[in-house]
Amino acid sequence: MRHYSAFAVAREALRHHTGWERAWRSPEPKRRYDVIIVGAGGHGLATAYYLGKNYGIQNVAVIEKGWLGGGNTGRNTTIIRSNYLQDPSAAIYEKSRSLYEHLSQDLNYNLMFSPRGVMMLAQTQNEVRGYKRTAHANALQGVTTEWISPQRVKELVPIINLDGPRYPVLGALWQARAGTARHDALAWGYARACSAMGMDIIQQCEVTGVRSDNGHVKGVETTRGPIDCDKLGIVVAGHSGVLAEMAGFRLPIESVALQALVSEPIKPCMDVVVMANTVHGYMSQSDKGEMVIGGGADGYNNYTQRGSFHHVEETVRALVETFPMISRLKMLRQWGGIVDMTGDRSPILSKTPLGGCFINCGWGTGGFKAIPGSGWGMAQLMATGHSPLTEAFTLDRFAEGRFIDESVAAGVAH
Amino acid sequence: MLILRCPYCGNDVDETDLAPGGEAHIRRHGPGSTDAELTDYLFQRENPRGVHFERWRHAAGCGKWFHAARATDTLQVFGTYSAQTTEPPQEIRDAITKARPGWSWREFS
Amino acid sequence: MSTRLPSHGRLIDRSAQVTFTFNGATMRGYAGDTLASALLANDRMMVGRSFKYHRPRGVVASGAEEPNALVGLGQGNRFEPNQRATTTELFDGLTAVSQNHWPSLDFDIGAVNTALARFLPAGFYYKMFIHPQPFWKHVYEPFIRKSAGLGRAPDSEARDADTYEHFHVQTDILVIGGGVAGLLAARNAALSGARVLLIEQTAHWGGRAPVDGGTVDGAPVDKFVEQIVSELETMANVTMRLRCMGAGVYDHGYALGYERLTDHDPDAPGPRHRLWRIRARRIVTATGAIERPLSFAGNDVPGVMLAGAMRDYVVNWGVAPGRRVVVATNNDDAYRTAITLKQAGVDVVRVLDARAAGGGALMEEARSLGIRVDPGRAIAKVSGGKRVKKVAICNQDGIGGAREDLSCDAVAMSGGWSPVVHLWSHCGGKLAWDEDRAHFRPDPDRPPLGADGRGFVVTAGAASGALALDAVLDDAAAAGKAAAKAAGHSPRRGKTPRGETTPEAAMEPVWLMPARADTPLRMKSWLDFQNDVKVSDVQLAAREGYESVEHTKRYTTLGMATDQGKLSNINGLAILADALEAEIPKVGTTTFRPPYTPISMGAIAGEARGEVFQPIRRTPMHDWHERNGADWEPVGHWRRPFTYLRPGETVHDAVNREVKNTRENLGLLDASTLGKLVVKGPDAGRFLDMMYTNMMSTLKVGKCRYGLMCSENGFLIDDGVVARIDEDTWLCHTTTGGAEHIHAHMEEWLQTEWWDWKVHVANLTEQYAQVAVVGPNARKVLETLGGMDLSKEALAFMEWKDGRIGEFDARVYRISFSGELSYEIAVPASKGQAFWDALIEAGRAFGVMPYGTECLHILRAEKGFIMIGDETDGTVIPQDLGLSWAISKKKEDFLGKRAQQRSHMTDPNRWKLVGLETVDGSVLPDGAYAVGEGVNANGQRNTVGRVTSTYHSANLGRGIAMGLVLNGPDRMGEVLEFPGTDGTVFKAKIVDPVVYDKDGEKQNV
Amino acid sequence: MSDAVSALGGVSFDGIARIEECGLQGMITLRGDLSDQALAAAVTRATGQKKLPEANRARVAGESGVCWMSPDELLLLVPYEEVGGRLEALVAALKDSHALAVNVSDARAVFRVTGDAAREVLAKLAPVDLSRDAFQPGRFRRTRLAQVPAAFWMEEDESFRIVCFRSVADYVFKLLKVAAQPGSKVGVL
Repeated sequence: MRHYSAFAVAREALRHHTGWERAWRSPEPKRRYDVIIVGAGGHGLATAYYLGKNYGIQNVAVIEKGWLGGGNTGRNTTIIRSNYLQDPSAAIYEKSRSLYEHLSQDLNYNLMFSPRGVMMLAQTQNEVRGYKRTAHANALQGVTTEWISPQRVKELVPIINLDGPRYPVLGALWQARAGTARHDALAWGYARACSAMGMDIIQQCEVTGVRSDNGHVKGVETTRGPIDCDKLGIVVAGHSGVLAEMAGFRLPIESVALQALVSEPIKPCMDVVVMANTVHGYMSQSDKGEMVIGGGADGYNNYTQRGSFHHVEETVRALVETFPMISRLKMLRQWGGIVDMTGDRSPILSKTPLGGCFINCGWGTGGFKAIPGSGWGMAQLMATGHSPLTEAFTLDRFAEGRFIDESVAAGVAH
Repeated sequence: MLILRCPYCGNDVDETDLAPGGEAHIRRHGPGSTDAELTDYLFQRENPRGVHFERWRHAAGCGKWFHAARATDTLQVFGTYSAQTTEPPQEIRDAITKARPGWSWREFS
Repeated sequence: MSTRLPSHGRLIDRSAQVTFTFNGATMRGYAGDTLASALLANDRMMVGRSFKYHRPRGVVASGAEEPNALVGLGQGNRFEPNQRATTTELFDGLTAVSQNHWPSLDFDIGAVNTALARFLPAGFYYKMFIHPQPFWKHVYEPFIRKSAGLGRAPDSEARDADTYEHFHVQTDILVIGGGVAGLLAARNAALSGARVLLIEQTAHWGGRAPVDGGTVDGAPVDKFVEQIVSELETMANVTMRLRCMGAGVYDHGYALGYERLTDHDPDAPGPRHRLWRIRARRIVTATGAIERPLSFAGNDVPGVMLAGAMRDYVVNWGVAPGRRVVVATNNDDAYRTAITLKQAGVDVVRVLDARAAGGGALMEEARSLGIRVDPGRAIAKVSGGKRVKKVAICNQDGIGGAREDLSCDAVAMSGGWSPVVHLWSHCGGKLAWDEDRAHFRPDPDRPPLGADGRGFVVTAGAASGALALDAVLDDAAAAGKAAAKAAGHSPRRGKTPRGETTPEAAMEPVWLMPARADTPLRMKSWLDFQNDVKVSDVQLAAREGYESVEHTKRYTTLGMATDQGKLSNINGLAILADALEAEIPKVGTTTFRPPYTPISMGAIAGEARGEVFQPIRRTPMHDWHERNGADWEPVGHWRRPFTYLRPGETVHDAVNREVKNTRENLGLLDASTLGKLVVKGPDAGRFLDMMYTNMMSTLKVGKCRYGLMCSENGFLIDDGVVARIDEDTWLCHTTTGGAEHIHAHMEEWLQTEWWDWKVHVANLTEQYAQVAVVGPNARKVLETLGGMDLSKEALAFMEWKDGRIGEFDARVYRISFSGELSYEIAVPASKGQAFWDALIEAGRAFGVMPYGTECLHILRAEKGFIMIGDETDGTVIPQDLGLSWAISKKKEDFLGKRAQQRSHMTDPNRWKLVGLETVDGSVLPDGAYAVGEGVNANGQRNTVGRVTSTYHSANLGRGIAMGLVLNGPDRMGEVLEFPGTDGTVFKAKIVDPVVYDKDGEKQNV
Repeated sequence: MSDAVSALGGVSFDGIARIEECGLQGMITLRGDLSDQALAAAVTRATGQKKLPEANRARVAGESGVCWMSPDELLLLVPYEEVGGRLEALVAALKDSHALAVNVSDARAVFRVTGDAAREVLAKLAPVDLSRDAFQPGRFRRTRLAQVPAAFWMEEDESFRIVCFRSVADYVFKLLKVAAQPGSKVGVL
């Protein structure tokens, strides 16, 4: 793998950048791999990467029906935080956040991880109690967060309106080491590193069936022929239901549209990420200068990657109230992604009824932040059969009534 | 932005007057059922990419729950019908077959 | 230089001069100018700086596709960044400033990036700034953020001076675009009797046609426009709107119209923007076509302009962007520009026609006017920094060896025209590649599908790919009829107006000029003018394996500027296809997303701002609370007094005062927000037995019972007192804010599961004002008001009765959530204030005080009563809260019963409710956790419980709390440690949750 | 009784349409089998109407009338002072049918919107086709006004009566004022 650096860029500049090699190979599929990961989104690529890096399993194929990173990895609002309430959530998201801190160096690819801080506004007494509770939990979970006053909120976010006529800001839960990163770069960085380890990333290849032999996975049928494997990881977000059906089991999952939007770019005016859950909106400013905005999800099953406009209205109205100065900015672009929601809104990282087949799905509206930690835990689970990071997120928790409910402290989770 | 016809008041209703109610024709499992039945009832969902049956309530209108047969990949609506039934009526199934021959959903087709 | 011409200018009124300022300099224009035409008329060629390299930028287009001429418009509470000068109508007093430079437009430090350009290719930042790790956040990123972004942000405290609104409208047919195609399609649709809504984004009907010329049925096309507009204006079933852009097309025939009402007249009354929420059976997109730039070195120098745009400036606004113009083209249309310029007295230095054989009739016409045309020639390079100085020309079929230099001050370029397919594509319409015209056009066989499964969008005119006037009219006429038919109307027969225009020779695709331009030239050939994406950048992306068009777009930022690639998409795509040695249609396009051009956040938010941002629900006594010092707490959409502040009091003092007074004298609580659902019918008892964990069917008439409701998933969702009104009627109280969803919850089960049960439910929450009269003096004050007998004998604890209290018809519930003698009294809401006043008046003698929600919480906590939302959080079951007594053992079934039998729910090691008493009397922090031994597998400290409610009790003079603790009830007296977030550790003893009047003597008097 | 007050005490506003709060209106929610003759008889007796309205319609004369709320629900309008007596009579008449009749007079607020822009004022707030072809006198619709549930019907042309919950009367009045602000006439309905 050709090393990236300012020096390399300068050297290439002299020959008009004609010497750069491909960031990843695009090989023909082999007949057989030790492990096949279905889905070359962030979670799939990260799983493959840590299989190779942490467990030396490098005879791996990552199969993608479209283009790598083309799903929710490239459609989200890039927020990275770990100020979750429940222990299992805090564990995997904090693992993820800490991996993000050095990931650019680890992958030799600049992900522009920016620990600019994330705050969650408390605008009702319930939220005050909920976030104070989260702060206490975080302190015991090794997640650094603090409860801050309205005045501190205003210092950090000069454009905020502390006392709108409807919901005064009563304080906020502040995680200074949380932030954002460049979403595409995450997928590209992992892909480049996987490819360099000799893994095959096979794009434009759709899985059409899962082959098994008395309860154990044998391989997959694809639009580019059958491929054998010992272990199979299904990491396809909104399309998990379809793949699970091929593998012969059902999931407590529904796929719905989640929308986001950006404004036209303006000069820096907001250095942190603000989430206002009472009014259902959150906003940050990208390095390009766009205000990046998201809100709630549709309430009905949808695979069109188009949501209903009234959700955009609700989100924008909430943010115009919270940040009145954006009223005369303009929405440049809105889009939708298909997110997979579980019964308790927490993810599933688990073995499945089919031997050798593992599933990682159900990240719902908040998967991007979890990618490195999810890949780390999933790789451990697939390689060793057990991971403390994933053990609470099993499929059978629904039958036992052992839920991981984050809605307890926050309305929407992103 | 969906429009669905409420079979009770007959109005073509904007999505913003409706409340989605999830998958239709789910059988309740109470005391005496197995854990598997209960989990199916509460959590397992078809979540198909294609023909789907779901529940809606005309929340800001006549207040009635109803069923809709809809495609989740194109948002085509095949029809809406009474909530007081445990399976899609024949005319709805016929309408779907007309648009999507060979469709199936759970035991229905 | 660019100047105002003595002739031309069909849209300006030379008698109405308008004054405006640009970067502080006062300039003049005419009514009818756009800011862009006015700037050009004032020889303001350079109007901004590009995003990445901060290169000089001038006006390149004349409409919505403009990527360069973006300005900051207005001041203070009316300041708006990134406003397109080409779509900004000039008005007197307009103030504009250019963007993205420091210290000034003409001298910009950031322009150093231009010199470094070679070191800053596409995606350079992915390869750099990696080490050392902390530097990205603290050094590199701040610099990049500063130089990025375009317009200045509005001031932090800016409050938009304008208002906005929405408007719902339904129509059979929506026609988007008021050019000749839209007008004709609208007319043909309307003739069928269908309701037609026609919207046009500019302030004028007719689109490009009057500029491009041609005749319709023998008359000049602009006459045709006048005539059809007046015809449409007389049709009752047609609605026409100018300055109303089709912003987006969504599922089920939903479309957004973005109407700009006062942008051109800021002092006019009424809203600034109106967002039309349109429902159409069928939509006709007559959105025209956009001209493509040519990719040659220096094509971004101010003064290089689209040929069609240059023609617009001459014909529409009487402005010549240059004195000596070179025209470069691969098609015949650009000759119209050459001819127009010549006729306007502008020197057309040369027409460089990339086609070896040159053009057709229009070329001959140009030549006949004395314009020199060089076929097979191309622009090798445009020189000039802040404006065009000269052009080096070469053979198109070559690497760019210059043959000749032409001095000039403007260049008109045309790479052919692409239909505007955005609105067709928003909702899933697919495209087809047109080889002859080298553009993507809508594929009529793969339209966006509506609710009925059929296509609901039809394209008309240039938007279909029909570029010549005759073809435009034929296509539009058919589109109008097709839409009418599809919408269920029968279109009228009738002849289509015949368009005539000079026939054009075939265009030849030119994706790079010259065809084999060498690398240094390609590094200066711009694709995306605003984001500084060059031909070499796209080729680099392809080389590095970013092969998907989505990858290339994201890696290079091609098409991600504020114009969303209106000028750059196709050119970039062609370069990518070439680099991948693939066919253009195989490479495909990126997704088109709404809006067509950016729309204001204000318009999206609509009326919902300030006072009407969200509804505030008010009880009948709301104003009284407001007048008497209420410190409000939002509860759902309601607001309830948290406490009543007296002058000079802290919240803490006020709460303590209310607590003590209610225990010692008399307190009044506005309990009107509690839900009140009446449930009636032969099966009502049976139904309530399913809804509640308790047995409600056995409740005696005249009695009350505290009930719990669980979800089917077993968790506690609501609680409240249920009263049996008569044989088949019950009244169920819910929590505040619980009313609506519990009502819906009941209706859901009645309608979708037990529809054969005879039960009716009605929500009477707002029919009554309900007041809790609480404290030792409660009975006394009611007795002084007179009326019904409320003695212990006449109305025992947990009984209710109808009667009169003073002047008022009332229903009295003898229930207590405080442990005091307490009556909850319901009177008609319209008399709530009067009743409250009477109680305050009569209460003076008994030390009456109103109390708020915090006092209510403390009183109930002292009694160990749970509160939904405090002790419960959606993960708690009644068994956790010592409420097993309220779970009927006799009933076979109730909602949640089965779920509560799951292994995790019956686990003996669940956390259970206890009281917590701090060792030192201090108040436990809200939400604190009790720690156990060691850490878990993820290194997290093990916990054994948490605080659910914690207060200072003025009555006991110390902190009181409740919490959920592992095996709590079996560990009475044990001391737990609760670490605070600041390092301090609180010690608290496990005690009984009831810490006040254990035997309930006070409430039973 | 004199001390009964409507939510906003009869406020009004003049913009592109006139907005006024109507004051106290007697209202009875009736749920039951609308095809039941006994029920129909009782309702017509209580409201002075000849027959029940068809679906999505209101039959109202002044302070008395009937509005169709859903297949098993009617809203009866009677003079506020008389609601007690009318309700008693209704309940008595329906004692043998499975029906629920309750007084909701004090749970609601009523507004009237009049003027040639009345349709447009409502169309700014409700996702309903208010064009002349679609919405005529007698038409009744339950829907939303911006963010709250509401119902309205057309009296004679250019006049609507709106019913909403009492607690949001202030919000609805402010909404209507914004929608009727001077200079905001759309000019299409």
